[in-house]
Amino acid sequence: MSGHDSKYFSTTKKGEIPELKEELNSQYKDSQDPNPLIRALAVRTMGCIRVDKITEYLCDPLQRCLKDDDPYVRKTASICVAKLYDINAELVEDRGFLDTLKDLISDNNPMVVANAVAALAEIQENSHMPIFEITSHTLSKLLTALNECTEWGQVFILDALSRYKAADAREAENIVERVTPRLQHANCAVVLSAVKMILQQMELITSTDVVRNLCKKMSPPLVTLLSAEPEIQYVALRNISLIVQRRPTILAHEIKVFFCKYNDPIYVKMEKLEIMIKLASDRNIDQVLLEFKEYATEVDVDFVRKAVRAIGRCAIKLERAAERCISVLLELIKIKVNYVVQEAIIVIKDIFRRYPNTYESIIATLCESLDTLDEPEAKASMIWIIGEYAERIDNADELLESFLETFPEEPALVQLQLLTAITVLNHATVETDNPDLRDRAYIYWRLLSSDPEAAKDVVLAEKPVISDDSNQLDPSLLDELLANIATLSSVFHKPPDAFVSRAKSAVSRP
Amino acid sequence: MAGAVSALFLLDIKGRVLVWRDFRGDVTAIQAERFLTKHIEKEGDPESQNPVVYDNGVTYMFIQHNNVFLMTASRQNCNAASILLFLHRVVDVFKHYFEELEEESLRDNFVVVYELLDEMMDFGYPQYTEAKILSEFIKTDAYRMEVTQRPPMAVTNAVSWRSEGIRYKKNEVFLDVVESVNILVNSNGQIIRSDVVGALKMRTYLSGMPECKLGLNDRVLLEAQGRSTKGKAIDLDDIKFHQCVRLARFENDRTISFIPPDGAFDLMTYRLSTQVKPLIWVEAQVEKHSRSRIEIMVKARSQFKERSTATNVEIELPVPVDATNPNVRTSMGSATYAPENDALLWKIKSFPGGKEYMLRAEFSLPSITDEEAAPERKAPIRVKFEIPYFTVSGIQVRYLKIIEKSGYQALPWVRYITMAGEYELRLI
Amino acid sequence: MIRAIRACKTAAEERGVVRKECAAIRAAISENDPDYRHRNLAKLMFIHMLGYPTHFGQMECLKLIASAGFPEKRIGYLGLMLLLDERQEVLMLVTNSLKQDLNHSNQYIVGLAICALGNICSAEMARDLAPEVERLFQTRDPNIKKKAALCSIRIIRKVPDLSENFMSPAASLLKEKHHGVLIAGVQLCTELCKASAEALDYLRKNCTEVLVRILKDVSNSPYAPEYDIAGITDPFLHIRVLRLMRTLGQGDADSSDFMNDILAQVATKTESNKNAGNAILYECVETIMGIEATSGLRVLAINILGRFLSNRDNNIRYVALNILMKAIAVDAQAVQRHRATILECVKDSDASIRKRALELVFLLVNDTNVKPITKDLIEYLEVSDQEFKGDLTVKICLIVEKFSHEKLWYIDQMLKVLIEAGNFVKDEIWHALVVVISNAPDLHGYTVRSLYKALQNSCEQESLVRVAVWCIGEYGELLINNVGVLDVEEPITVTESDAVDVVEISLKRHSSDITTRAMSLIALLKLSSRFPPCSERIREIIIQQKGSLVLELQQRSLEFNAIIQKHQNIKSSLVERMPVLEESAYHNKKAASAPGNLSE
Amino acid sequence: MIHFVLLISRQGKVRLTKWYSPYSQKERSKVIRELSGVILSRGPKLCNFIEWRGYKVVYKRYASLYFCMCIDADDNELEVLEIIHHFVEILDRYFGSVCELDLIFNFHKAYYILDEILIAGELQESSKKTVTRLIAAQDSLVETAKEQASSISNMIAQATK
Repeated sequence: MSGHDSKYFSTTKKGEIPELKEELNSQYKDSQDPNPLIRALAVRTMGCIRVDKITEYLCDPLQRCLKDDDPYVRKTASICVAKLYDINAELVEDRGFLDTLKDLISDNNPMVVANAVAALAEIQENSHMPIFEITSHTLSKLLTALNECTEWGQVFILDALSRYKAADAREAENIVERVTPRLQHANCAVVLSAVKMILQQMELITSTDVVRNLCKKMSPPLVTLLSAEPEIQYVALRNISLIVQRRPTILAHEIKVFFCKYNDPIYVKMEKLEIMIKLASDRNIDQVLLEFKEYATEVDVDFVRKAVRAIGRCAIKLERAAERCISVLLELIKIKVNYVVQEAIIVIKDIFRRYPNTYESIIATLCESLDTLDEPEAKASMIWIIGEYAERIDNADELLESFLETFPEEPALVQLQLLTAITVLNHATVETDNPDLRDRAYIYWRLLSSDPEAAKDVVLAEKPVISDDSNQLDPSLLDELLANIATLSSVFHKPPDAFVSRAKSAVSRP
Repeated sequence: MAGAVSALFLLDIKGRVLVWRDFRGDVTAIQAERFLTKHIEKEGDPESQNPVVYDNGVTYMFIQHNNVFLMTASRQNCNAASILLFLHRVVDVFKHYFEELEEESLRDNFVVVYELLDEMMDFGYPQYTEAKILSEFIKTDAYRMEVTQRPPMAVTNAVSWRSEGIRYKKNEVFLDVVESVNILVNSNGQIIRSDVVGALKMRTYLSGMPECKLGLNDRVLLEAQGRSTKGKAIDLDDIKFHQCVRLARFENDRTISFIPPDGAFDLMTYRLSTQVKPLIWVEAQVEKHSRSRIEIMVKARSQFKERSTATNVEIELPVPVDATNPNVRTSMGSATYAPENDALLWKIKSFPGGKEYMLRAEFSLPSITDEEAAPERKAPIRVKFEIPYFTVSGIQVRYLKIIEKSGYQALPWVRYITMAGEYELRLI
Repeated sequence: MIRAIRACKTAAEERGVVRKECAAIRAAISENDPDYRHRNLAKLMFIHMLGYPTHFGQMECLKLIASAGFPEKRIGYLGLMLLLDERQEVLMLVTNSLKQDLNHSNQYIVGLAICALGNICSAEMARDLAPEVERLFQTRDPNIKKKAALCSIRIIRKVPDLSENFMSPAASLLKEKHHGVLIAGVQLCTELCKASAEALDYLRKNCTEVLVRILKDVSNSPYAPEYDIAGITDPFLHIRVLRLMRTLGQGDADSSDFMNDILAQVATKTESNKNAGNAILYECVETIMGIEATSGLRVLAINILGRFLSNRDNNIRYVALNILMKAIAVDAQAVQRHRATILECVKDSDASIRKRALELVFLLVNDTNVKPITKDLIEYLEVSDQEFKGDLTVKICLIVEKFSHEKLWYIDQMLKVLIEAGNFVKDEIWHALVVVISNAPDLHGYTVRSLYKALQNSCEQESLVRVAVWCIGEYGELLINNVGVLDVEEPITVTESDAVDVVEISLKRHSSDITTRAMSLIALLKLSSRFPPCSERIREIIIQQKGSLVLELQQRSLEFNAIIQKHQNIKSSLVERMPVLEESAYHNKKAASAPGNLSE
Repeated sequence: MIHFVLLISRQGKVRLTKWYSPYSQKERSKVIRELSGVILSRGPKLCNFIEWRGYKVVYKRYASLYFCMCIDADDNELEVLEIIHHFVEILDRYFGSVCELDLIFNFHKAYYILDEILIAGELQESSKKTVTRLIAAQDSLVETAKEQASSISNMIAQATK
C-alpha cells in the first residue's frame, strides 16, 4: 500500500529534487491504481509537494483524475487544482484546468460540486481576471446542489453565492426563498452563511412585508446560535453586533437572551454587553439597567468597566432613560471603587455632551472624587467638565490650577484638555516638544492675542450634541463587513485587506 | 470571501505542538507554538481567552479539550464559524476513535491521527467529519491489514451519513424527547429570562436504507392539514434539524422526512421562548456574622403538578472559598460540602410536586484573611433535576413511520423527560 | 495528596483537588489536632507552591514554632518562610518566639530562627532583634556565626542605620579560618560598604591587608578536596573576596596599590578551561577595571576580555559583552578594536547576547563610526525578529539622535526607521525628529517631499504618518512648488489637492488613532490657509467630524470650522509657520528631565 | 544578591520556589509564568542567562529540571552557575542520585538543604561536606524526637493497660 505510506510526505526542503522525482514517479503510478482510494491519495499528496519545478509532472495525472469515474477522486482532484494554482497559476491557466474545474460545477455528485466551488472561489480571489463569475444559470445549479451536499460543502456554496448580485427584487426573493430552509440546519456555520446570503439579497427587496417576514424568520436561528459552544457563540455575537446595526428589528425583542450567565467565558460576556447596549430601548431599559448594575459589581475589572460605560452609553442613546442611568452611575460612584469612579466620569462627560445644561447638579458629587483620578482619560474628562461648566463651579479656577501644577508630567491627552479648558478661562502658555500640543497652544495664543472676540467665538462655538453612539461603524465599512458575515473579517470588524497576508515564501524555486 | 486555513495544530496544555498538518506552507510550527505559549502565558487561564486572535499576519483560532488545544492558523479571510465548528467535530471524531481525546491518546495513535486529519481536511478546507463512516475505511492499528477497495459510497453520496448494507435482526428505533429548562433569576427574585430547549434524540437500529417520517403535534402542520388543534398543538420557535432531514421538504409542507444515520444522533432540536414558571424555586438568605461565621437558610419549592415527581434534584449553594466546619440540617435529602466547587451540595432523590423543603447551614471562617485575595466572584445558586414522563412544551410524537423496500416492520419506542438546563438564581 | 495532584490533566481538575484538600486541612486546623499539624502544614506548603491561597494555615506555623520540640520547630519555620513574607502583619506575632529561639541552648534551633530571620524579616523585626543577632557573633560555633553574619546583611538592608553596630564584628570575622564564616564575613563587609560611607572607610583601613592575605592563601592553597571545584580551591571565596576588594579599592589609590600583585597573580594563574576558573577571571577583570589599577594590570584585563569575546561558549561571550561596557570607560580604544565582532553579536541567534551587544554598540558609537554602524543596524532592522524590533528601533533612534547635528543624514536615517518600524518608535523620538526638522529650514522641502513619497507605500506605520501629516501641514507649499530641491532628489509633481488627499486619508483611515486624526485636522487647517483654492473642500472635510464622539476631534472640528468660515481675516496669521523650538534649549531641557538615557 | 530561586520542570510545573525579596502571590505567579515561558522555549545551545526586568536570570537544565536564580544586573553570572551546580551536587549526595520525584515527594528536604546554602539571598557555605553534615545532624535530631515520642506513647499505653 504505497499510497498510505506516502501520505506523510508533504512539505519538503530544498535540495531533495532527485528523491522527489522518485517519489513522484511512484505517485504517478498510484494515480492509475485500480483502487480509487489510492488514486485520490496520490493526487492529494502530489498537490502537497510544493516545489515549482516539478509541478509539470502533476498535470497529466491531475487532468486524468479530474475526469475520473469515481467521485471521491474527482472531489480530491478539484481541490488539487487550487493547490496547483497556488504554486504556479500560469500553468493552471495554460493547461485549461480552469475550464475542467468549471465543468465540475455541473457534476452529478454534490461533494465534487462543493469542492469545485471552493477551489474556484479561492482562485478567483487571487486572480485579476474574471474566472468564476456566477451567472443565474450557475446560481440555480448551485442552489440545487445545496440540498444534497455535506454541511461543509453547503458552507462553500453559500459563501460563494453570497457574491451574487441579483438582477432585481424578484430574483432576490426567489433566491432567498431557496436559501431560508438552511436556517433550520443544525450546523451553525451553515446557518450563518445562509443569514449572510439572505441579508445580501434583502438589500434589493423592496416589499416591506417580505423584509419584515424575513427578519422574523432570521431571529430564532440567530438566538439559537447562543446555545452553541462558547467559541462559536463568540463568532455569532460579533456577527450579531453587525447585523443589528443594519437590521435593528431582527432581535429587538430578544434582548434577554444576551444577559450574561455566570459561566459564560469573559470574551462572550464582553460581546453580550455590547449587543445589550445596541438593543436597549425605552421599553426594556429598566431591566437592562438592573443587569448592568449587577455586572458593575462583578470582579473582572475589564467587564466591570465595560458595564459602567454601557450604562452611560444607554443614557446617551435613550433620552427618556438618561436620568435613570445617571442615578445608577451615581450609586456606583458612591461605592468608591477607584476604576468604577474613573470609568463613570469618562462616560458622564459624554452624557453632558449629549444633554448640555441638564444634569450639572451632579458636578458637585463628581468633584468629590477629584483626588482619586489617576487615568489620563478620566482626568481629561474631569477637566473638560470643569472647563465647560466653569461659571457654575465656584472654585473652577482653583481646581484647574491644581491640575496645572503637574502639567509637564501629564500625558498629552490631559494636557490637551487642560489647554482647551484653560483657554476658556483665559490662560495660556506652554513649553513642550509635542508638535501637536505646540501647534494647538500657538493657535490659541495667536487667536487670543490677535482678536479676543474671535477667540471667544471660536472656542465657545455651540457644540452640536453628540448622538447615540451604539451604531458607530461607518456605513460603507458596515456594508463590507456584512458581506463577510461568518468570516474572520466579521469577527474582527475589519475589512479583509487589513489582516489578510499572502506569505508565499514557502514555495521553493530551486 | 474564499478562504481556508494554512495549517491545523494539536498542541499540549503548555502550547507545544503534538501533531500538525501543514496545508499551505505559509505558517511554521515554531511560529504557531510561539504564539500560543505566549498567549497562554499572558493571560494565565486559557479557558477565558478570546478564541480568534490575530498575530503578525496570521489569524489563530483555537478550542481546548481536556489537555489538548486544537488550533488552526490562517492567512486568509476564512469562515470562522465553519472552522471553529469543524474543530469541535474533530474532537468528536477523535473521541469516537479513542474513547477520549487527550494528549496521551494522540501520542498513542499518531498514524491514525494523521490519516484522519487528511481525510477531514484538504488544503485547509473541511471535508468530511462523519466518525462512523470514517471508521469504515480508516482503521486503528489492529485492523490496518485489511485493504479497503474504495471509500464508502457515503463519503461522496448525497446521503453522506449512512452506509448501505446495514443489517439488523430486530429493527428498532428509540426516540427520547428531552426538554431542558433554562432559567435566570436576578438577585431581586425576578425571572429575567427563561426558555426551553428540546431535543429529539434517536437511536436507530434499522436495516437497509429506511425512509422515516415523523409526525409531531406541530400547530403549523395541523392547521395546514385542516385538523382541529385545540389544546393539543404546540408552537416551536426555532427548529434545527440533523443534516439527514430534507429541509426543503419541511419548508414546503412541514413534513419531517429523512433517512437516519445508524446509531445515536440528535434528529432535531427546538426552542420555546415562552415564559415558563420555574419548576423548582429556590430562595436563600445569607447572613454574615462579622468575619467568623456565615449562616445560610434555603427554601426549595416544587411548582409542578403533584402527580409528577422530580428525581435526582441537586441544589448547589455557593459558599466562601475558605469556609470551614459545615453544620447543616435539612428537612429532606442530604447536603455535603463540596470545596472543589466552593459550594454546598443539597441532594434530594425524589421531590414530588407541590412540596417545600428547607435547609439551614452554618460555616465558620478563618480569623486570618487573605490579604491580597481578589474579591470573590458572586456565584449563583444552581439547580439540577429530572422529571420523567413530562414535557413543559406538551410536545407529542404522533407517529414515526418507517418504510424500507424490504418491507420489514420496525418498532418505535418513545420516552419523554424534562430536566434542568442552565438553571441559575443569582444571590443578593 | 501529591500523587492526586500530579494525576490531574487540566488546571480545572487540579483546582478541584486542591480545594478539597484545603477544606480538609481547614477542618483539621479547627479540630486543633497537634499530631497532624506538621503533616497538614507540609501539604499547605506544597499547595502554596502551586500558587493557591493558604492564608488560613499561617497561624499553624506560629503554633508549631512555639512548640518545644525540634521537629515541630523545623517544619514551623519552613512554613513561616514559605507561606508568609515581610509584608504580612501576622509576621509580627512571631517576634517573641524568634527572640526566645535565638537564645536557645540548642544550636540547631538557634540556626532555624536565625535563618528565618535572615530570609524574611521586616524592618521592624530587624530593629527589634538586631541586638540578639549581634550577640551571636560571639558564639564559638562557626555554623551560627556564618548564619548571624548573613542575617545581619538582611538587617542592614532593611535598616541601614544599624550598620555601625556591625562594623567591628564584621571585620573580626575575616580573621577566621572556617570558609563558611569567611565567605559570610566578606559578604557582610561588602554590604556594609554599600550601606555606609563610614563603614567603607573603616573597612578600607582595617581589612585591605587581611583580604589580600585571604586571597593569597586560597589561590596558593594546595589541593583541598572539601573546597575543590575543577582544580581550584573554593572559587566562591575567591570571587567574594575579589568583589569586596573592588569595593574597597574603588577611588582609593593606596588600597588599590596593595591589591595589584595578587590581582595580577589571579589574572595570570587562574585556569580558564572550566566555568569556575572563568568565573574568577571575570570577577577579577571587573575588579581590575573598578579599582585604581596599574596600566599593566589593565592591559592584562583587556586581553582576558579579548579572549572571552572570541570564545565559542555563549556564556563567556555574554559576560565579555557585559564587562566590555564597563571597559569602555577605562580604555575605549581597546574596546573599539572588537567592534566588528560586537556588531556580529547584535545579529546572534541568542536573544540575550543580541540585547547585550546592542547596548554595547550604543556605547561604542562615535563620530567616525556612526554611519557604517547605523547603516548596518538599519539593514538588520528589516530582517530582525518581531520581538527584537522594538529594542533595536529604540537604540537606532537614540544613536541617530546623538549625531543629529548632521541634519540631512539624521533625517534620512529617521525616515528609514519610520518606514521600516514606525510602530515601534516612541513619542519622544518622533517629537524630537520634528524639532530637528523645523530647525533645518533648507531641508524643509526635501523632508516634506520624502515623507510624502514614503506615505504612498507604508501608511501602516503610525509615527511615520504623524510626522508626515505634520510636515505636510506645515510645509505644504514646499511640497507643491518643489522648493529647495537637493541634488539627490528625484523631482515629483504633487498638486494641492493631492496633498489634501493624503491628509484626508490619514484622518479617515480605519486604523488611524486619535492623535493621528487630531493632527490631521490641524494639518488641514494649515493647508486651508496655504492652499486657498482648497479651503472650502477642507472645511467640508473638517466639519464632518463635528459630531465625533471623541471630544478632542469634535472640539477641533468645530473650532477650525469657525475659523475657516467666519474668521478668514485672521486665519493665515493663526497658522503661519510655527515658531521653532530652539534646539539647544530643547536639548538642555531634555537632559535635565531624563537622567541617563541608558536606563530603559 | 539572589532575589529568588526557582525549579521548573520541562512540563512547566513548579518544583521549588524560594523568594528572598518580597513579591506578592500574584506577582509570584506572574514571574513564574513569564520566566518558564521564556526559559522553556530557549534552544539548547544558547547562553544560560536572560535579561529580565532589569535583573538577570541564570538558569541551568539538569535532565528534566531547570534550576533558575534571579540576580542583580552586576552580579557574577558565571559564579551563579557554580552555585546552582553546588546546590545540585548537594541534593545529589543527600538523595543518592537525585531525580525529579525526590524533589516532589520530599520537597521540604530540598528546602532544608537550600536553607543551609543560602540566607538572605547570599551564599552561606562553600563546603558540600559541611552542608551534608549539618542536614544529617538535624535529621537525626528529628528521628530521636520521633523515637522518644513513640516510646513515651508506648509507656503510656503500657501504664494504662
